[in-house]
Amino acid sequence: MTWDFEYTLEFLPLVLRGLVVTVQVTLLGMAIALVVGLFVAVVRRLKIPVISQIFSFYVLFVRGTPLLVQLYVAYYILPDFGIQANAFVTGVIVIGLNYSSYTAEVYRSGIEGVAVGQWEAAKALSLPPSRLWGQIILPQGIRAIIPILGNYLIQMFKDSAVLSAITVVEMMQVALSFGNSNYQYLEPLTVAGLLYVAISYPASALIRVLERRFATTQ
Amino acid sequence: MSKAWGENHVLRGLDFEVRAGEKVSIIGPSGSGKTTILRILMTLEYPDEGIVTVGGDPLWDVKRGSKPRETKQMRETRKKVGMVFQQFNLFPHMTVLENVIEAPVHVLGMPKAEAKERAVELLEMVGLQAHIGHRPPQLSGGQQQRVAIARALAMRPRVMLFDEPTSALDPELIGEVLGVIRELATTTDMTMLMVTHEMRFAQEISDRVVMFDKGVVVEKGPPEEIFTNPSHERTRSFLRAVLER
Amino acid sequence: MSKAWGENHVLRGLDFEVRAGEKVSIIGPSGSGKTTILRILMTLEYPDEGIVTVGGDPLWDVKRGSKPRETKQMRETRKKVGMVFQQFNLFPHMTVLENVIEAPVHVLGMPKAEAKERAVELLEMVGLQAHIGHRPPQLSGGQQQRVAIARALAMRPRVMLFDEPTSALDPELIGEVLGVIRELATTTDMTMLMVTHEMRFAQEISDRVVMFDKGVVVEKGPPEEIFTNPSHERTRSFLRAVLER
Amino acid sequence: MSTIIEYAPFLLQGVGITILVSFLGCVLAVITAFVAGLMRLSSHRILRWPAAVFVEFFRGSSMLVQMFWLFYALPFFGIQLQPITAAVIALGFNEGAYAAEIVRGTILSRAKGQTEAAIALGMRPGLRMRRILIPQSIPAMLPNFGNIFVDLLKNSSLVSLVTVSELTFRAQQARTTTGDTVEIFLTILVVYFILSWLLSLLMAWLERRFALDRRKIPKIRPLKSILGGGAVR
Amino acid sequence: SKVEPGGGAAPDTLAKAKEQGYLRVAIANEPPYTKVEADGTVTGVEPDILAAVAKKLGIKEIQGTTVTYDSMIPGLNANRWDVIAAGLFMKQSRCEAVAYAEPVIVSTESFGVPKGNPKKITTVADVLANKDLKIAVLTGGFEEGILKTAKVPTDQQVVVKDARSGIEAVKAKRADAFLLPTLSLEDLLKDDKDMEITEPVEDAPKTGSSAAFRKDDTKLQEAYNAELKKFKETGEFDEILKKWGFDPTVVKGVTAEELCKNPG
Ligand SMILES: Nc1ncnc2c1ncn2[C@@H]1O[C@H](COP(=O)(O)OP(=O)(O)OP(=O)(O)O)[C@@H](O)[C@H]1O
Ligand SMILES: Nc1ncnc2c1ncn2[C@@H]1O[C@H](COP(=O)(O)OP(=O)(O)OP(=O)(O)O)[C@@H](O)[C@H]1O
Ligand SMILES: [Mg+2]
Ligand SMILES: [Mg+2]
Repeated sequence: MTWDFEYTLEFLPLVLRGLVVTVQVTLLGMAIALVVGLFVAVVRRLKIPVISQIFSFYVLFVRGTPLLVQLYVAYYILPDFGIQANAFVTGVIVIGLNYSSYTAEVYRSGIEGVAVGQWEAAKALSLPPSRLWGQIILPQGIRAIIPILGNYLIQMFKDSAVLSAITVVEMMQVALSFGNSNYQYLEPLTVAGLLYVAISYPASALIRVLERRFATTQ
Repeated sequence: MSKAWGENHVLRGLDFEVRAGEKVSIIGPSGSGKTTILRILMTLEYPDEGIVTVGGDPLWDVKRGSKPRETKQMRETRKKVGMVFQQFNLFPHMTVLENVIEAPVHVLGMPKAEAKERAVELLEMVGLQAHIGHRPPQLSGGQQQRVAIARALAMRPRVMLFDEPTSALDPELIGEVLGVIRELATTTDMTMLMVTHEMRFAQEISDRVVMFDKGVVVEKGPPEEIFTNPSHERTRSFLRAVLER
Repeated sequence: MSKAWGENHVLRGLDFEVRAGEKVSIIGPSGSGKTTILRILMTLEYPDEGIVTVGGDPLWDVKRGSKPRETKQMRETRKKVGMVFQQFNLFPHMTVLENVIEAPVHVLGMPKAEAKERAVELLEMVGLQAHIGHRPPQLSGGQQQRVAIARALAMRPRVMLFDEPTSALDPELIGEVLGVIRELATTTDMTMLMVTHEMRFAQEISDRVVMFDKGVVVEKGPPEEIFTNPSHERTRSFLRAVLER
Repeated sequence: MSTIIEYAPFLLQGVGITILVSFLGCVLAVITAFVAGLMRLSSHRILRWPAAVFVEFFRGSSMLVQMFWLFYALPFFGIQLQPITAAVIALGFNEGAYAAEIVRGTILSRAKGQTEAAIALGMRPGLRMRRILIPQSIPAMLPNFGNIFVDLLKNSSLVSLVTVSELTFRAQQARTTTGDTVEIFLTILVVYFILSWLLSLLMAWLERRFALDRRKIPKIRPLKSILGGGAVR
Repeated sequence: SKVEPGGGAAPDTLAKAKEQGYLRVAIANEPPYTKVEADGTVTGVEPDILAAVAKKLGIKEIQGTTVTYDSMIPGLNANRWDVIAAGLFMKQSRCEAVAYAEPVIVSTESFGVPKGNPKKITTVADVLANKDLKIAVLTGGFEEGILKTAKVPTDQQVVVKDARSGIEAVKAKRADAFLLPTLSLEDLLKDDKDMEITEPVEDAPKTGSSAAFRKDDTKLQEAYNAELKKFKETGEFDEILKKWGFDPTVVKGVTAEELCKNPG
């Protein structure tokens, strides 16, 4: 095997620009996941007869189907129903909604992880719902799940490569398209792979530190 | 009043009354339903049927087979009841002072300054003036339980419920908490219901002791009688197991 | 012998001896290092310096500043020591019988049939013949602790260590475990070291009681002396706190 | 609907290949998980380090990159894997790397009290691992493995991008030929959902079957495995 | 090619294919060039010719793998398949990367546009003239090269993964037109009332394609060319072309060398 360094230098700037898009996708997607997930978690928790069940099914269904297929569906089918969005927007929304089904569960575990005693103490003191959620449950519940959400952020960073399948020009897609116009995948794919590790490994190490810090201060 | 968990009939046709200002200890073996009574009084659990009143106001009025819902009436009545839990259940992310003023300010609508003043008084009473700005995880178990007592008192409840307030504590720390409860019992006219395994203590502070087993009252009476001359075999064997070791 | 966790000097120049067959109770406030002594004897922890021998054979011989390694000698000596933990630590994936025969078969190399026979005897002794085929999670805490005792006995240790064997149990279940330990204490010539907060029980079965505080022995002597007429103020205050409530 | 009926045999074969690839991937993931997980628990650096690098590498990069790399780049190192083999390896190693952390974490979480009890009974490290820690960790690992398996099943759709002719791949082909995008994609979406549902039923059954304390597991938890997912990742 | 998979001496693919009885071929499932039937069999104009010529070379059958155009050459070089027969049009860079056989089809390019061609797109020059126009092309396809050579800005290009997606891109108004070989569009739009196909684009180069082999598979390429030459003489060749809607006469006399001069 020979490694073509000249070739590598040629595509490196492009791949790095793709990395910027990957990061954008991740941050925007995560923002959607965090907001929608919280909404879903709270609605499910409120146990509103039909609506909560629909949300539960939403979580179940999104989790039971592949991201790739969800992307295809959104990208190829939604326009038939008059929903227009380019690949980037479609990709960000789909990956955000996909992850919202996970974050909803994380929020739920955070809420449920708050000791029963805290709910009971609040009730014994007759605290109103706004104080119960705003001061007692959410501050404790969300604190505990920050590291988990961090892990999902990293996971999404890696999963965003799948968006290349609907031609979102993120890092993977850049590597592939550079590879195909030069008929050589080895170098761009290897570099892209290493860049993913180079970012996600330190990031998860950081999260492990956070996790330990959170664990000890609790 | 009755309560069952599935097939497990925890409380069976219970019927008893506590007079205003009375101090009552509830004793009995594990699983006999002691905690369940207190939790129903605190509305953390609902009875399957029966009526519960506090100071004349209805707290529960449940027909067999119906699942009761929280009413406004119930919420009002509940404010007269305070509870101290076995596991303290302080809010760990708030300071001691914030724990104590949280409910007076946000439930009773007391001005913050007034609530603070009262909280400091209460914390002095339980001997914790030095820890006002600390957070619960920095305190020992005994100190945490004393904060919990102060927090419950801050609502000026007419009835206080204690569920094994010392059983999560190290032996040496138990004394300080019992000291505070003893003080309360002798100096206030609050009604007190206490589940405890501290027999000597129960004997000392109670006006009445209720012995409980399998969801029914086995025996009740003044502490001297129950402890020195129990009339039921079940009480005798229970006391033997707990005391003579 | 000394042991420190960082700046926290848990054991400080400890020096004491237990004679073969002696029953010794260790008492003292929380955090005083009682558990640490037992864990060093069981080789679950290593001392920072000092020598520990069991039945004349060296278990630990550690110079200050060196980190000791497990030696063959130590492993042999360790087989003479058995331990019963506060949290039982039974193997949940094995039946009661399998728990008890596991070590004799796989460590001592005892034939399975023989190990079984002995296990059944031991389980009868602790009153669990009916539960031989059950798994630990199906048993009550008191039953689990009795299995743990049988499991430790199956290795025929010369020394048995008990670390608060009843403190994780419900009050009514404590009696059955203490009963088994009392039986062992009175009918065997095993050396026994027990950390406990059950003062009356310690008084009853011990040949000697050691009062411990902040990593040093405050006082030791026959139980009558320690409990009725302690010579140190620390012992007196500790006993007052624990007993008089 | 007519398209689906016409293409049903073609798509069903794809389902077969999806199941095959996922099954082989799961087997490889379990083997990988135990080998790498136990290596990471070893006290020898020579075992610990390679396992750590393996796990961090496969967890650190995208599965899609790994697949493309195995398929299009590995041949330049003289290794020519069949498409299915490359797919199974990417799925198995990637998910196995996650599962290795489950194996390690579960064993570690058991370790304290159980290890001490075993030491107190004179058991040596190997015996402790073999007789005590591994057997009792398996039931605790099952729910997490369930999540890994469902994940793996879903990720098997990615192998369509490296020419393995599984369900998603065939759906794409049928769609290209017929243009009936809506029918075809909605159909396979439902098929995947049913597959993960069946898989989670199977895992729930296994969990109950091997529970240490059967009373603690509710009788029916059909979709728990799909739901319980992720937190470990 | 820059590197060789396996690094060793060039393998004799012809001998190997004869021995194992099949040749591995990359296709795109884009009728009429290539097509996968509902039962999974591979057909289309290029695979049909490839299969016929391969038979003459003593290779019993061809085994198709459907891939996107962009992965065809990397996969060929990675030894994932032995030949590409997918309507992968010849152009300079490709001819440097792979060894083409003599052309079997010659094609024109057209735009697929909404009915009535509302944006009046007929030439590449039209696209350059209006910066708001968006043109769909296949990723790694010949047409992507056409736009690139004509210096059409990337934000005017909508890169899609397969031909069906290109049509859908236009319908979804993600693109205003889809640049594709005329015949491909005809096949895709044969039952479509919402779209139409423009006349062949005048300022697009004439293109053609044929089987492409690895650069070092010269032996196979030469043998194939020899058989192909003979095969072109037979009526069978014309029949296959006509069956798929191609005009056999336009291929006559066109050489790979000539088509390989196409820029891009
Ligand atoms: N939420 C619940 N669901 C099901 N069973 C319950 C629940 N809470 C309590 N029980 C059961 O009800 C019975 C009585 O419980 P309770 O806590 O009132 O007993 P207790 O007298 O307080 O015992 P202890 O001394 O151990 O605290 C027990 O058998 C217990 O297992
Ligand atoms: N692994 C450890 N790391 C750090 N500090 C420890 C560790 N184990 C024990 N300690 C500290 O050593 C001191 C003595 O602990 P030890 O468990 O021996 O006390 P104890 O007398 O058994 O107390 P208790 O009655 O609460 O069981 C305590 O301050 C404890 O916090
Ligand atoms: Mg209770
Ligand atoms: Mg201890």
